[in-house]
Amino acid sequence: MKKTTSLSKMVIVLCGLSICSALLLGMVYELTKEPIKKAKENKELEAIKEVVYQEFYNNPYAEKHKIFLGRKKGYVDLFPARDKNGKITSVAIKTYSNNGFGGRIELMVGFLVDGTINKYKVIEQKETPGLGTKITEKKFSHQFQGMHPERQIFKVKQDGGDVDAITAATISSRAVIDAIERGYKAYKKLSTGKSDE
Amino acid sequence: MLKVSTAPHMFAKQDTNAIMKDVVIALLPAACVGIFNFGLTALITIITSIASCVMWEYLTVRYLLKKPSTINDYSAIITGLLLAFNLPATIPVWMILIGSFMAIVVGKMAFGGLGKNVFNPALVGRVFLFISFPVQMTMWMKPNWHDFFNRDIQTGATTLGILKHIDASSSATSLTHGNPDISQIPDYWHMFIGYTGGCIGEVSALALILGGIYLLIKKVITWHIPFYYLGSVFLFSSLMWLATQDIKFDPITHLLSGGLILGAIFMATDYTTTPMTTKGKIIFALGCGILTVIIRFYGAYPEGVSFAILIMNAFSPLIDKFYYTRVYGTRKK
Amino acid sequence: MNKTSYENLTRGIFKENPIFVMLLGMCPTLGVTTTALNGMGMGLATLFVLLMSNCAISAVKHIIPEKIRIPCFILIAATFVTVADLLISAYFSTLHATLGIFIPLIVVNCLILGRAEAFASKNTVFQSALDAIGMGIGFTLALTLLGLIRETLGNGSAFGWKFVSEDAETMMMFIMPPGAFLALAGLIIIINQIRKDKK
Amino acid sequence: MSYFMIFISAIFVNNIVLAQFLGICPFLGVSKKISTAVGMGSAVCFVMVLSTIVTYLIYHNLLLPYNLTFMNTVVFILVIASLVQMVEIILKKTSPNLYQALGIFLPLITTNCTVLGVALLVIQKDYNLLNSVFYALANSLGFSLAIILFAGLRERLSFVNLPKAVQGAPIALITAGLLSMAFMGFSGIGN
Amino acid sequence: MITILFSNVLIVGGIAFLSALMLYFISKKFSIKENPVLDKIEKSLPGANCGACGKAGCKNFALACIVSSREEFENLYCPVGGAETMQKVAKILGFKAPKKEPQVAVLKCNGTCDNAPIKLQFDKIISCRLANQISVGQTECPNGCLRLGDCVKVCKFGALKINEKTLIPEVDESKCTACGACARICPRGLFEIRAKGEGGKRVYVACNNKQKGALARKNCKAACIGCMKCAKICSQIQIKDNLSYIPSDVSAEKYGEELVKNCPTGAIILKNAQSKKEHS
Amino acid sequence: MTKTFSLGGIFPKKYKITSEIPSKDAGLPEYVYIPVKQHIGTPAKILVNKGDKVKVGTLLADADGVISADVHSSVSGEVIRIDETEAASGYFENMITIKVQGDEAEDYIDLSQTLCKEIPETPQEIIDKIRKAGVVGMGGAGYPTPIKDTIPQDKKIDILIINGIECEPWLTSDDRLMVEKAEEIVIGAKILNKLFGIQNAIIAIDENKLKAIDIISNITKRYVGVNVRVCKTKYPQGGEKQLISAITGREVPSGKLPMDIGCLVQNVGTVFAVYEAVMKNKPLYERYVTVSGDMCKTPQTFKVRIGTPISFLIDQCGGYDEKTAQIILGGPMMGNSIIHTQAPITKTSSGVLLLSNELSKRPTPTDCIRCGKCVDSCPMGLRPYLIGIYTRNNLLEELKSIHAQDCIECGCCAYICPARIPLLDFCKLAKIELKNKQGK
Ligand SMILES: Cc1cc2nc3c(=O)[nH]c(=O)nc-3n(C[C@H](O)[C@H](O)[C@H](O)COP(=O)(O)O)c2cc1C
Ligand SMILES: Cc1cc2nc3c(=O)[nH]c(=O)nc-3n(C[C@H](O)[C@H](O)[C@H](O)COP(=O)(O)O)c2cc1C
Ligand SMILES: Cc1cc2nc3c(=O)[nH]c(=O)nc-3n(C[C@H](O)[C@H](O)[C@H](O)COP(=O)(O)O)c2cc1C
Ligand SMILES: Cc1cc2nc3c(=O)[nH]c(=O)nc-3n(C[C@H](O)[C@H](O)[C@H](O)CO)c2cc1C
Ligand code: SF4
Ligand code: SF4
Ligand code: SF4
Ligand code: SF4
Ligand code: FES
Repeated sequence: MKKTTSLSKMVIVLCGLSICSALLLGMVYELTKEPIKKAKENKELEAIKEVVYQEFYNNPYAEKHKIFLGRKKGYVDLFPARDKNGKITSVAIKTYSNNGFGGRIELMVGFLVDGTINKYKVIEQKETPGLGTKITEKKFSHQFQGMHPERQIFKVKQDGGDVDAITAATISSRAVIDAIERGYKAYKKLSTGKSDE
Repeated sequence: MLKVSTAPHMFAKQDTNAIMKDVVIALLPAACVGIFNFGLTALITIITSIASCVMWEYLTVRYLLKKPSTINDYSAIITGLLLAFNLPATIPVWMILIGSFMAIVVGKMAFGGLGKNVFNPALVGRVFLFISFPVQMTMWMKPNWHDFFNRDIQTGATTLGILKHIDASSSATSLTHGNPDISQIPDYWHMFIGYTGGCIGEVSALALILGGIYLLIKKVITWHIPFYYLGSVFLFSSLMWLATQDIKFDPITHLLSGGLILGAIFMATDYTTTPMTTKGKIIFALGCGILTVIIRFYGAYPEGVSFAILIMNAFSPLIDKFYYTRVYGTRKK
Repeated sequence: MNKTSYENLTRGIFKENPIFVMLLGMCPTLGVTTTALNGMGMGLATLFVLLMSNCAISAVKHIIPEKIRIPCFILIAATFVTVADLLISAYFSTLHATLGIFIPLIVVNCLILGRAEAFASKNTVFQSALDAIGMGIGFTLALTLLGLIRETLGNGSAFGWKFVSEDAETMMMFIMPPGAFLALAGLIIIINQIRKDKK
Repeated sequence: MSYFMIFISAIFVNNIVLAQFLGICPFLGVSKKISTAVGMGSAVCFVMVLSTIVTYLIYHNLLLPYNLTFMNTVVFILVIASLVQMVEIILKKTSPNLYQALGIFLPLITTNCTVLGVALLVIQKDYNLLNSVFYALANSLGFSLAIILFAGLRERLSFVNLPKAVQGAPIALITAGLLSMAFMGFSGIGN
Repeated sequence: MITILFSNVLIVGGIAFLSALMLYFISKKFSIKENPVLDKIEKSLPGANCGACGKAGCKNFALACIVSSREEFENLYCPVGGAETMQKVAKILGFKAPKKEPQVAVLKCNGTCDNAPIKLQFDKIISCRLANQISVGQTECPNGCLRLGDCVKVCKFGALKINEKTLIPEVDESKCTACGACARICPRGLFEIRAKGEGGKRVYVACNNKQKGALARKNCKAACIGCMKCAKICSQIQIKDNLSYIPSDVSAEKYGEELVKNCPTGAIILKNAQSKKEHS
Repeated sequence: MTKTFSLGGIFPKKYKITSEIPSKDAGLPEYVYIPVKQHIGTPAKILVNKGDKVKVGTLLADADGVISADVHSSVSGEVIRIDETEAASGYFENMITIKVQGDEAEDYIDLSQTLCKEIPETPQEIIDKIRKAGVVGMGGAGYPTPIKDTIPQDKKIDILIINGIECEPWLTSDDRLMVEKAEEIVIGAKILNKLFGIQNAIIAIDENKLKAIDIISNITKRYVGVNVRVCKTKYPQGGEKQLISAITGREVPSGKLPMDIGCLVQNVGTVFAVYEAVMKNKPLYERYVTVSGDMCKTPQTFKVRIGTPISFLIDQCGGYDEKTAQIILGGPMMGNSIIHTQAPITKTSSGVLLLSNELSKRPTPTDCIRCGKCVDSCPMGLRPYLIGIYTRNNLLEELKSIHAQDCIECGCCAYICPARIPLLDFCKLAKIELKNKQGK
C-alpha cells in the first residue's frame, strides 16, 4: 500500500497491456473474420434451403435482391432459387414483423412462383419461451403450407380469418402472418416488375 | 396463590383465530355462488385447494420447520379458499396441487409462516399457475344453473377477455360496426349477481359485497382499502371512458368484472402483506387501483388485479417505512 | 499432485462453489440457463476466460501498480472474453445467438475478477490455472444443473431431448425470469441441506 | 420509441434486474438495508449515465469509423473501470459519508453487469446519443427501483427467524423471484 | 490486416494512455491521507461491536486507541479480546499493553429452586426488568434473581443460560468475555465482573439480599444473613446492609475452604475448588 | 357534541357495576400503615416517633426536597412502628404503623358539612394551604399538586381541565365523588381558577356518567368560569394528552408539559382535595376507592382513610376465595397486580379489583399478523408492533426515531392485539432502555 505509483509506470503498464490486447485481438479478429461471415451466410443459406420448393442449383445468396417497401415498411431480402435450367422454381424472402410479443421477429418464407406459401423458418425471435416460441414449431407452421395470402382470408380465426392461432399467443401468431404478408407484398411487387434494383 | 402479571389485565375478545374464522365465513356466500354456477367441478376445485393448502402447511411445519402444527389457525384455509376462488372451475387437480404448493410453501412458509410473508400467498399460487399454464387458466366455464353435474364443459371468454379482444382487433370502430363480441358481454345485473363466466369466486359482486359487509361489521377490515381501490378504478376508467366514449372503458363493467371486488375486499386487505397504518393503506389501495387500470388497458393480461396487488405488496415495506400515523405531539406549527 | 494443488483444484467444485456457496456471477447464472445446453455453453466459455485470465494475471501480477490494479485485471479478462466471443461466433454460431449479450458480460462476471483478486494476484501461474479450472468446472456444473432443472420443469426436455409429448403441460414459469430465481433458490436449499447433513 | 415509453419499458416492463438479469450481484449483495440500497442505486445512476455517454462517443467516433467494433468489450470496460475508479477517489475525498455507506461496493460497480450491459445495449439498439442517455437513466432508475423495493422487503425479513436452510441467499432469491413474478404483470405494456 | 492492427493499437493504446493519465491526476488531486494503523488495529479487534469497552463499536475503540496518549491507553481495554488483543494493539501503536487480570461474570445470587422455593405465580411476564418494577418476584426475595433471563438474552457470547434444575442463570466460564452486558441489564445488579482468580479459583458471596437475617432466611435458605462469621476469618471482608462482600483480592487459595465451611447458610461459594481439569 | 381525541382509542367493556351504588364509609381498621412516599419524588421526612399519640390530621412526615409532599395521619391513635413494611407489590417500604384509638381530629380541621363558597385567600395562600394539606395528583401519578400548580413566570395557563373521565373499566370512585360532592368540586375549580387568574375551568365528564353530568351542569349554571364538557366514552379519554386534545384541540408537543400550551389537567379527586384543603383546612387523609371485579361479592365504592389495609376493604365486600386469581390495584388497563393484601390504600389508589382467572388470564402470544390494530388503537399515534420488534432486537436508535419514549403506557395496543403480543411490556422495556441510554 505504501508504494507510491509513479505516473510513468502507470502509463506504461496500462498502455502496454492494452497494446498487447489490441495486437492479440486484432489477429484473432482477422483469423475469425472469414469464418464468422461464412457462418452467417450459412445460416441464411440453411434457412433458404429449408423453405424453398425444390433443391436449387444456383447460389441464391449471390442473387440477393433488396426490395424497398416504402419509407415506413423498410426492406426485405429476396433470394431466388433456380432449378438445373436456371429457371426460378421458388423464392425465399427474408422478412420481418415488428409486432411480435417481444418485438421484432425475422422469418425466411418460401413462396412458389404463383405466390403460394411453401414453408417458413424463424430466423430470429424474442417471444416468450413456451408461448410465443411455438411459432417455430411444426404444429403451427405446417398450416401455412399451401396457403395463399390472397386466396385465403389471411388472418387468425379470432379476427375472422382462416389461420389457427397458437392458444394464448395470438399476438405472436398475428406477427407471423404480418411478416409473411410483408414478404408476399414484396414478392408481388417484384413479380409485377417494379423492382428497385 | 395470587398471580402476578403486567398490565393490561383485560383483553379484547377478538383473537387471531376469531378473525380468520370470520374471513372464512365472509367467503362462504361467494363460494356458494361459485358452486351454484359451475357445479360439481367448482366444488371439487374448492375442496382440493383447501385440503392441499392445509396439507402443505402441515407437512412443512411438522417435517421441515419441526414446530408444532399451525393449521388450526385457519389461515391456510383462507389461502386455500381464495386460491380456489382465483381458479377456473375446470382446472386439473394436479395443477391445484402445484398452485397450493407455491402458495403455502414458497409464498408463506419459506418466509416463516403466518404474518411473516411479504407476498399474498394465494396470489403467488394463482399467478404462478397463470403464467405457467396460460391455456388452462383461461378456460372459463359458462355458468349453468340447471345441471349440477354438467360434464360437457362449455367454455367462453370472460368480460375482460372480450374487452381485451376488442382492444386488440379493431378498437376504434367496434361500437359503430357492431362487433359480434360485444353482444357476449353480460348485462350489469348478471354481472352483479354472478351469472357470468370467470374464476369460481370472482363472479358474484353481490355475494362478495355481502361478505365484505360482514367483515366490516366484525371490524376485521376497515373500509379504506376496498373503497379507495374500487374508487380509483372507477375514477380512472370513467375518465378514460368520458374521453374516448369507448365501450372498453365502461367504468361499471370494469367494477363488476374480473376479480376486482374479490381482490379489493379480500386480498388487498390481507393484513400480512399490506401496510399497517391507515395512511399507508390508502396509498396502497390507490396504487393497486392505478396498476389494475394500467394492466387492464395497456398490458398483455386482460386482468390486472392479482399483479397489481402483488406489486403493491412489494411496495408495502417502503410505504410502511415512509408513511405512518403522525405521532401525537409532533404537529408542525 | 501435492496437497495444496489438489485442494486448489477441487475447492471450486463443491466446497466453495462459486454459485451455490459464494453467489458470484449471478447474472449469467440466471440469464442463460433456460436450457442445460445453454448453461453448459456459458459455463465452458467462462471456464476458458477464467483459465486464460487467471494465468495471465498471475504471470504479470508483479508489474501492475496498485492504483490501476482493477483496470488492468479487467482489461486482461476483456481481452480473453473477446477472443472467446469471436471464436464462438465463428464456430458455434447458434450458441452465440442464444447466449447473446451475456458473452461480453463474462468480463464483468464477478467470478473472474473475484478470482483474480483473491487468488491469481497472489499465486503462481500453475496454481492459478488449477484454481481457475476448479472454479470453472464448479461454475459449469452449477450452470448445467440449473439449466437442466429449468429445462426439465419448464419445457419437459433435457439437453434438448423432449421426453414429454409436444402438447404436455409444463411449468413455463421455470424458463421465465421468476423461475430462474426460484429454481436457484430451491437448488441452494437442497445443497445447504446436503452440506448440513455432511457436517 | 418515445422517451416516455423508454422509461416505462426500462423501469417496469423490461426491468434490468428482474427481467433482463443484469446486475444481480449487487442486487443480492447491497440490499440488506434501504439506506445502502438507495446509495448503491444513486451510484449506479451516476456511473451508468456517465459511462454510457463516454462509451457512446468512443464507439461512434473511434471504433465504428475504424472498423474496430470487435474491440467494444475491451474498450468499454477499460473506460468504465477507470471511470469508476475516478468516481471512487473523488467520492472518498468529497463525501466520506457516502463513501462509507457504499463501502466496498463502489468498486463492485465496475463488475456490475448493468453498466457494461447498458453500454453494449445502446449500441445494439442503435440509439442516438440522447436516446442512449435516456435509456441509461431509465435503466439505472429501474435498477434503483428494484433494489430499493427488494431492500424494503429484506429489511422486513431481517427480523424474522428463519430455518437455517432458507436463511440468507435462498430466501433472498425466493423474494426476488416473487418480485420478478409480480413485475411480469407489466408485460405487454407498450405493445 | 496491418491497418487494422495499426489503428487498433493506436486507438486502444491511446484510450488506455488517456485513462491512465486522468486516473493519475485525479488520484493526485484528491488524494487523502489514509491511516493504515487504524485499519490494522480494527482488524486485530474481535469485531463483536458489543460496546463492552465503553466505546460505540470496535471502530470507535480503534480510533480512541490511535488518538490516545500513553497514559490514556492504559485505561483502554477491550474485555472481549482480553490481554492478548491489547498486546497486539499496543504493539501496533508501539505502547506497552495494559495489564489486566482475566475476568469473568459471577452471579451474586444462589436463589436456586431448592434454596428459594416459588411462592408467587408469574403469569407470562417477559422480562426481569418489568417484573422488578411491579413485584418482589417469584421467590419473594426483593434482591434475588427473578429468573426471567434478561441477562441470557443480552449475552452476545452465549455464555449464559438458565439452568433447568436450579432455575437461575449459569455462567459458562469458557465463553464469558467479561463484557459486562449482563451486569448492566440485570435490574437487581446480580452480576459482578470479577477477577477469575488464580487458577480460576475464586471465592465470593452469592447473595444480594440486604434484608435482616430472619427476613432474608424466610425466603431463601442460602441467603447471607450478615452473621459476621466470614468477617472474622479475613479482615478484608466487610458487611454492609446485612450483606457480606468478599473483595476479589481475598485469596481463594488461602481462605476459600474455611470461608465456605464457616458460612452457616452456604451463601459463600468457592468456584473451581479442585483444579479445573478434575472438575470436568 | 361529545368531544373526543382523534387518534386511536379502544372501547373495552365498561363493567361500571358500582356506579349507582352510593359510597359508604369504610370505617376504621385496627391498624393503619402510612407510607412516607405516596407521591412522585423524594419520600417525606418522618417527624413522629414510636409511641407518639397522633390525631386525625397530625403531620406525620414533612415534605423533603423540591418534589415531595406532606403526609398526615388519617386516624387517631398511637404510633407503634416506624419501619420497612411490606407494600402491595411485596417490596418493603418505609411506613408508619398506627394503632387506631378513637377518632379524634386535630382542631384546625373544619369537619362541618357546610359549603363554603367564598374564596377569601390570595393565590399564594391557596398554594400554601394545598401544600400544607399534602395534596398530590389523585389521577394516578401522584405528582405533588402544589408544585404542579405553581406556574413559572414565563408561562401562562389559559384553561384548566378537570378530569372527571375515569375511563378505566370497573372503577367508579371519581363518578361517585362527582355525584356526591358536586358543588365542592365546582368550588374547588373556582379556587384553582383564582389561583391561575383565569375564568376558564372545564369539567370533562364522559358520556356514560349521566347522573354526574346532570348534577354538575346544573350547579355550574350558578358559577361563572366553570363549565362542563361531555366527552365520548372511549379509553383512554382520561389521559392527560388525550383530554387536552379533545377539549382544546391542542397537542402537547413531544417532550413538553401541558403548561407549555397553556393547559393544566387536574383530577376531580385532586380538585375536591383542594377544596377541602383551602376551605376546610383538611389535609388529604381520605379518598374514594372502588372495590369491584367479577370475583367481588358485593362491589362497593368506599370513602377510605389513607393507610387502611386493602384486606379491610375486601373483607367488607365479602372477602375473596381461591377462585380469585388476581387482585389489581387501580384499573384493569394500567393497574398492577398485588400480592400482599395487608398493604395499605394510598393517596393514589383508586380501586381494588378482584378478578377471576378467565378474565385476567394472560393469553399465549402468537406471531404478529400485522393487522395494524395496535397502530389504529394507539392514542399517541405510535406503532406499537414496531416498538415490539425493535425492542426485541435492542435497536435503540430506531426506537427513538419512532418516538417510543412518548408512549403513555395506556395498554390499548396490548388490549387489542389479536395475536396477544405483550406490546405494553415491550413499550415499557423500550422506555427503560431509552432512559438508561440517556442516563449514560
Ligand atoms: C409474460 C407473458 C408473455 C406472453 N408471451 C406471449 C407471446 O410470446 N406471444 C403471444 O402471442 N402472446 C403472449 N402473451 C399473451 C398475450 O399478451 C395475449 O394475452 C394473448 O396473445 C392474447 O390472448 P389469446 O391468444 O388467448 O387470445 C404473453 C403474455 C404474458 C403475460
Ligand atoms: C418527572 C415528572 C416531572 C414533572 N414536572 C412537572 C413540572 O415541572 N410542572 C408541572 O406542572 N407538572 C409536572 N409534571 C406533571 C405532569 O405534567 C403530569 O401532570 C403528571 O405526571 C401527572 O400525569 P398523569 O397523571 O398523566 O399520569 C411532571 C411529571 C413527572 C412525571
Ligand atoms: C392512559 C391514561 C388514562 C388515564 N385516565 C385517567 C382517568 O380516567 N381519570 C383521571 O382522572 N386521570 C386519568 N389519567 C391521568 C391523567 O393523565 C392526569 O394525570 C390527571 O388527570 C392529572 O390530574 P392529577 O394531577 O390531579 O392527578 C390517565 C392517564 C393515562 C396515561
Ligand atoms: C382480511 C383478511 C384477508 C386475507 N386475505 C388473504 C389473501 O388474500 N390471501 C391469502 O393467502 N391469505 C389471506 N388471508 C389469510 C392470512 O392472513 C394469510 O394467509 C397470511 O398472509 C399468511 O401469513 C387473509 C386474512 C385476513 C384476515
Ligand atoms: S440474574 Fe438478573 S437478569 Fe438474570 S435472570 Fe436473574 S434477575 Fe434476570
Ligand atoms: S456472561 Fe455477562 S459478562 Fe460474560 S459475556 Fe455474557 S454478558 Fe458478557
Ligand atoms: S401503550 Fe403506548 S404504544 Fe401502546 S397504545 Fe398506549 S401509548 Fe400506544
Ligand atoms: S395488533 Fe398485534 S398482531 Fe396486530 S399488528 Fe399489532 S402486534 Fe401485530
Ligand atoms: S454477474 Fe452480473 S452483477 Fe455479478
